[in-house]
Amino acid sequence: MISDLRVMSNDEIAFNTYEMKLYGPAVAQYTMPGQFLHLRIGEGYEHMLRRPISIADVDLIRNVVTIVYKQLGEGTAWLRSRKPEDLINVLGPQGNGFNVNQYSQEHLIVIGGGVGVPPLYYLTKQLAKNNKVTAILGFQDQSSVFYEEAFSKFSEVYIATNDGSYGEKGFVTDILESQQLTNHPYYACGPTPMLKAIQNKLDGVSGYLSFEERMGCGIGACFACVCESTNQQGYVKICQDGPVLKAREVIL
Amino acid sequence: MISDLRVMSNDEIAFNTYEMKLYGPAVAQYTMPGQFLHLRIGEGYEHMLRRPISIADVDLIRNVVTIVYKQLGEGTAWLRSRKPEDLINVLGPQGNGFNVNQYSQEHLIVIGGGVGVPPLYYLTKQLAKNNKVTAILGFQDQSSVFYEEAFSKFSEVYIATNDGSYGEKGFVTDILESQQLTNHPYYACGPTPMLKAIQNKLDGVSGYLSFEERMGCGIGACFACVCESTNQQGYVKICQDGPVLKAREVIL
Amino acid sequence: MNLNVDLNGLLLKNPIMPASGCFGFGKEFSQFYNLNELGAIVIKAATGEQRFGNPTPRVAETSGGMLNAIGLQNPGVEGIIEKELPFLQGIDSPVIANVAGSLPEEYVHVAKLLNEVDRVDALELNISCPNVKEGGVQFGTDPRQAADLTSLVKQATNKPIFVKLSPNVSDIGEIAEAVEQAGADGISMINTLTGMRIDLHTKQPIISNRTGGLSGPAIKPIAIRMINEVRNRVNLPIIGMGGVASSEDVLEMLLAGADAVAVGTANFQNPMICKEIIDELPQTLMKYGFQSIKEVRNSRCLN
Amino acid sequence: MNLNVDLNGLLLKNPIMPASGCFGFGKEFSQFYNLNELGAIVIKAATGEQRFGNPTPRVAETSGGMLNAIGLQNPGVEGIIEKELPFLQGIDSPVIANVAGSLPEEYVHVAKLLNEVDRVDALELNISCPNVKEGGVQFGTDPRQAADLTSLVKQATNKPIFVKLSPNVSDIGEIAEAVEQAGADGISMINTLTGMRIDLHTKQPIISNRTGGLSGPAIKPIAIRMINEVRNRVNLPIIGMGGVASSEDVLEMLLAGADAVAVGTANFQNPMICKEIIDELPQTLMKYGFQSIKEVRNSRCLN
Ligand SMILES: Cc1cc2nc3c(=O)[nH]c(=O)nc-3n(C[C@H](O)[C@H](O)[C@H](O)COP(=O)(O)OP(=O)(O)OC[C@H]3O[C@@H](n4cnc5c(N)ncnc54)[C@H](O)[C@@H]3O)c2cc1C
Ligand SMILES: Cc1cc2nc3c(=O)[nH]c(=O)nc-3n(C[C@H](O)[C@H](O)[C@H](O)COP(=O)(O)OP(=O)(O)OC[C@H]3O[C@@H](n4cnc5c(N)ncnc54)[C@H](O)[C@@H]3O)c2cc1C
Ligand SMILES: Cc1cc2nc3c(=O)[nH]c(=O)nc-3n(C[C@H](O)[C@H](O)[C@H](O)COP(=O)(O)O)c2cc1C
Ligand SMILES: Cc1cc2nc3c(=O)[nH]c(=O)nc-3n(C[C@H](O)[C@H](O)[C@H](O)COP(=O)(O)O)c2cc1C
Ligand code: FES
Ligand code: FES
Repeated sequence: MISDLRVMSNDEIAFNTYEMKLYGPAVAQYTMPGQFLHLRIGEGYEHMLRRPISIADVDLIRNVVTIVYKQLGEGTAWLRSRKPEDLINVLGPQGNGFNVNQYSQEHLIVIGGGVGVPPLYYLTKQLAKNNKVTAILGFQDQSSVFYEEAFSKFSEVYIATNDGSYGEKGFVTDILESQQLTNHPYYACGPTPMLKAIQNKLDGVSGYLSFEERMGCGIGACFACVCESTNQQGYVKICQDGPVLKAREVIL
Repeated sequence: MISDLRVMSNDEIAFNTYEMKLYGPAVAQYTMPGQFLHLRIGEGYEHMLRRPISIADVDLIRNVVTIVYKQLGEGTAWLRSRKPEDLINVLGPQGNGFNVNQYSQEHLIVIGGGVGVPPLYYLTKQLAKNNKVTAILGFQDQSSVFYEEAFSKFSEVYIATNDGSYGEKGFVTDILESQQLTNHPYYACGPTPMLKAIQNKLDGVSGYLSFEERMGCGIGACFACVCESTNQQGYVKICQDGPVLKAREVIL
Repeated sequence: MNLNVDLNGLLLKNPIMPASGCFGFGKEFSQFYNLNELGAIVIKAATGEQRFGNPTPRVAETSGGMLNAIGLQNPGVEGIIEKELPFLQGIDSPVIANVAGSLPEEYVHVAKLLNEVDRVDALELNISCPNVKEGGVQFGTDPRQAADLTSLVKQATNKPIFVKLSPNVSDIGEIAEAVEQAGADGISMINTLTGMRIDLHTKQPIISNRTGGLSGPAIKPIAIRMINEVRNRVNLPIIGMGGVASSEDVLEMLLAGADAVAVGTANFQNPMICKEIIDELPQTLMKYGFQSIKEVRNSRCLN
Repeated sequence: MNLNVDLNGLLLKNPIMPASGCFGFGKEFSQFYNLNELGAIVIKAATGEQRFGNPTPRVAETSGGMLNAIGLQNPGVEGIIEKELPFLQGIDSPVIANVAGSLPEEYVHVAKLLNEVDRVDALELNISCPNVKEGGVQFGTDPRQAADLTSLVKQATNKPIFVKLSPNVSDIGEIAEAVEQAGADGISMINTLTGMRIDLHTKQPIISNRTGGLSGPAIKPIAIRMINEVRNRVNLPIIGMGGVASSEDVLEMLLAGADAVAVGTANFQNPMICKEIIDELPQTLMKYGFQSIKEVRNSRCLN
């Protein structure tokens, strides 16, 4: 689905990290956490590729979607310069999100790193309806931390920072260890090295990972975002079969 | 000189024709009618070429410059979409303008066609201080007419439209003829066929023409805007030697 | 307005089609519009066996364009026939199958199998893929090899063959003449220009294949020039492509000498683009004084 | 940070210079900044006699770039020596004179006259201008002719010669190797890609020469690829160019294998660009972990 959503707000919530709220009738379809929006960048033809950004939260009553993004290159710089009332052309929701109905009355772990944290927020809100959730969120340093309070409304929260300037010093995997949380079904999103470390540490435990890959079309047509897989055809498309996949489905 | 000017207003004043007011300290330098501003278009690299637009009026007290442009292609479409408070990067004032001190107590004719009319307004205001000015302005049709009232404050005004929907039916040269204005020093700006017709009709009369040519640098460095000339080196650069040139200096 | 075009016997209801590799096998785009709207459907390259393509990253953005090095990932010609073509069964627009390979024998093998499939109306011989180590582009840079491959494949099939030319050559007209003489039914042009970007953080090429094919509006002036050059030297119908993103671009390409126009990269920016262009085309032609595609042909900008 | 570079004996205080034809003879840009800031100054092409160039329009905009067909308008080598070079007398940055011609004899003639001028520190042999009927690009598409011209000119001058390569070729590495063997002191690359645009109103090419040279950010990925290809085959210093518009672009080109970088089209969008890039370069290098130009060289992205 393609639609123009209207910017409501666009605020820095941590170092170089922005939270944008957008509204429009299309948001009514954004029900599955883990899906992403494929955002058109700029006007004219300078930016031919859209940018994938995860859904961080949805208010289905007011038709407002929240995204959280880190400013890295030209595309996210353009997002940052959007002002309230501006329109952004959105393709989505795309891809395969997190299955939230698989568990109930379970203790579930959500593990996020950096800009992998946002999609876990919408997920946690939904999981927490029927489960106990523990969130382990990793950031570079204190200035990068966001959404701790938001998560704490629905879950127990542990923060790790690389330099120890906030929360525990180290990686999310250190917290899994120190808090003895290595036996619960998990949901993880973050940079590939983090996903790898989690896959190793939680080998044998049932889990879902959300992957990143550079995308062309974002709809499954161009084969840009292919990852090697243990499935029958030997590969998955992150934009269509993913971004969320079973932990052992992808060969990292 | 390069400076960012701030948009004050940007209004449609005739069919597809917009008047934009910009302000900034740099405007203090915009004293010579006939010079142009070389405007940067868009952000990033989609538009590598600036667009030349004439100075239509200057308020030296409030540092406000007025330009009038017709929306034709992508560059002028971008101008049209500018809103108050936006900044536009301006290179200028560029080129050689109209000499306003050559005459006094004379009856002078200014002849403009379409978007050739704007620079003549700032010129007329200055010429009228010491001279009698008659303005002959040609437009496609009634909907394209602008600035008639503005000119009438400083000059006698005749309007010609191609289809006769307003003023006299025909070309500016028809008015020169019908009003017997073929013996006065003149200043003309408009499409090349109009300039040619004027050069023919007013052969032998002292006059200045303002020319248009596609430009690269706009500062005299790239040789994009060269016209054949009767001068010694055999050519002029419109951006540097022009846009205003003596009537017989250029071979049309 | 009647937008029909006749490409040497291949009839299209309008001159617009997606470019190979940018539209998969059609299924994903059918959620955005009815594929019957399209003049034709060009599907992703088929090779003899299944291919897994290059390591990722396979795409990178550039100013006004993108690089890609997918590396001809596809389920193989038999996989395409069994799993992908059935979806297009109900569509009445012609299907053009893009044929690739490492050796001439592979092209011939693929062409033979596709020749048996009713749902395939024409073949596009991809002698210009810059993203695979063997085959592909080398056939497209040498007139002799291009001609030999064309006649070999021509013998293997009854379907019309469009030979897809590489722009990474000194003289594209020479290649076009060679494949015309070798019996091609038409020409597709241009494929991507070989390009590269380096990631300043890692100091390595962004595309893991090092180089990739440059496409998008950035290359349109090169496409227009090459199409015009070939139009002036060859009589075959030309499917033009390279940076088309609007109905104005289509008109420009038709005036340069194309008979039909394919849209590639622009599908990624706007998945609706082919349908939007088709809808706008009559208005755009009229705006510039044309009452028909035929009138555009008569105004072609020839030498 | 020390930004010095040594191009085979030609010493620059920093690797940034304007590209030939985009900076005239320097005078106009001296109103924006002190030309002593520049690593070098490359002036507009000199031919044997004065040339008036092509009819206008000579430029057109394209997505992320532009077409130009100036047609080597210049006052002739003697005119340049008499009227243009004196202005650069007070500047301490080296001046590189761009040499063009229709026949080898014309190149030699121009080179001989420039050889006598102290203010000229090096020659750039333009064998790649796509906008003139004779000479120019044909020398740049055939390795043999490129080599022959290089050695002829080399014999006519003591100044270092940078041969400027055309990207409109199938194999640019082959040309680079040929001119290296013929005695070139360095390579400049890339010149413009031949392109075309058609005016939808007039149905004629926008550029009155029909085709023009495509430059600007649109071509940067092609320039990066070609520079990297040549870097992997040739040891000469390379002055890289093609679409550079920021200090990041400069770093990308250095990592691809260039030793210095020229900025062309971007001067039109922003006349201050060369100075801005020079000012930002140290910060940009540091941002990506480099303490010197030498460290960048050591991180070059070789095969
Ligand atoms: C499914 C998915 C969900 C994502 N969700 C978020 C999110 O919620 N918040 C957030 O900050 N980031 C998210 N990302 C990463 C985000 O897409 C990139 O940071 C962003 O595209 C960078 O664009 P840019 O123009 O600023 O950077 P540039 O480096 O200028 O981008 C150039 C090109 O590379 C691509 N690219 C660069 N980095 C990445 C990356 N890490 N992943 C995929 N493509 C990349 C861009 O899309 C673009 O095509 C997500 C990525 C994916 C695949
Ligand atoms: C000295 C001078 C003063 C001018 N003053 C005015 C003015 O006051 N008001 C006004 O409406 N127009 C004026 N013009 C014309 C104006 O520059 C063009 O209409 C404008 O550049 C079109 O840009 P575009 O992007 O909308 O059109 P496009 O056709 O998309 O432009 C593409 C390219 O062609 C160039 N171009 C197109 N038409 C012209 C033209 N007629 N002259 C020069 N370059 C052109 C553009 O600058 C651009 O580089 C002036 C031109 C010159 C040379
Ligand atoms: C992601 C991608 C994949 C492509 N795959 C193929 C392919 O399989 N076969 C082929 O002949 N061309 C392929 N191409 C080239 C396009 O068909 C087209 O020739 C080129 O992209 C220029 O058109 P554009 O600028 O509209 O994209 C591919 C292009 C892209 C961007
Ligand atoms: C208007 C213009 C004029 C040019 N004139 C010359 C020239 O006289 N000699 C030459 O070798 N290259 C000439 N070039 C090519 C540039 O020097 C440069 O190689 C090319 O534009 C690519 O760099 P860019 O993308 O930074 O512009 C010219 C380019 C432009 C845009
Ligand atoms: S991005 Fe095109 S298939 Fe995934
Ligand atoms: S526009 Fe460059 S010299 Fe006039």
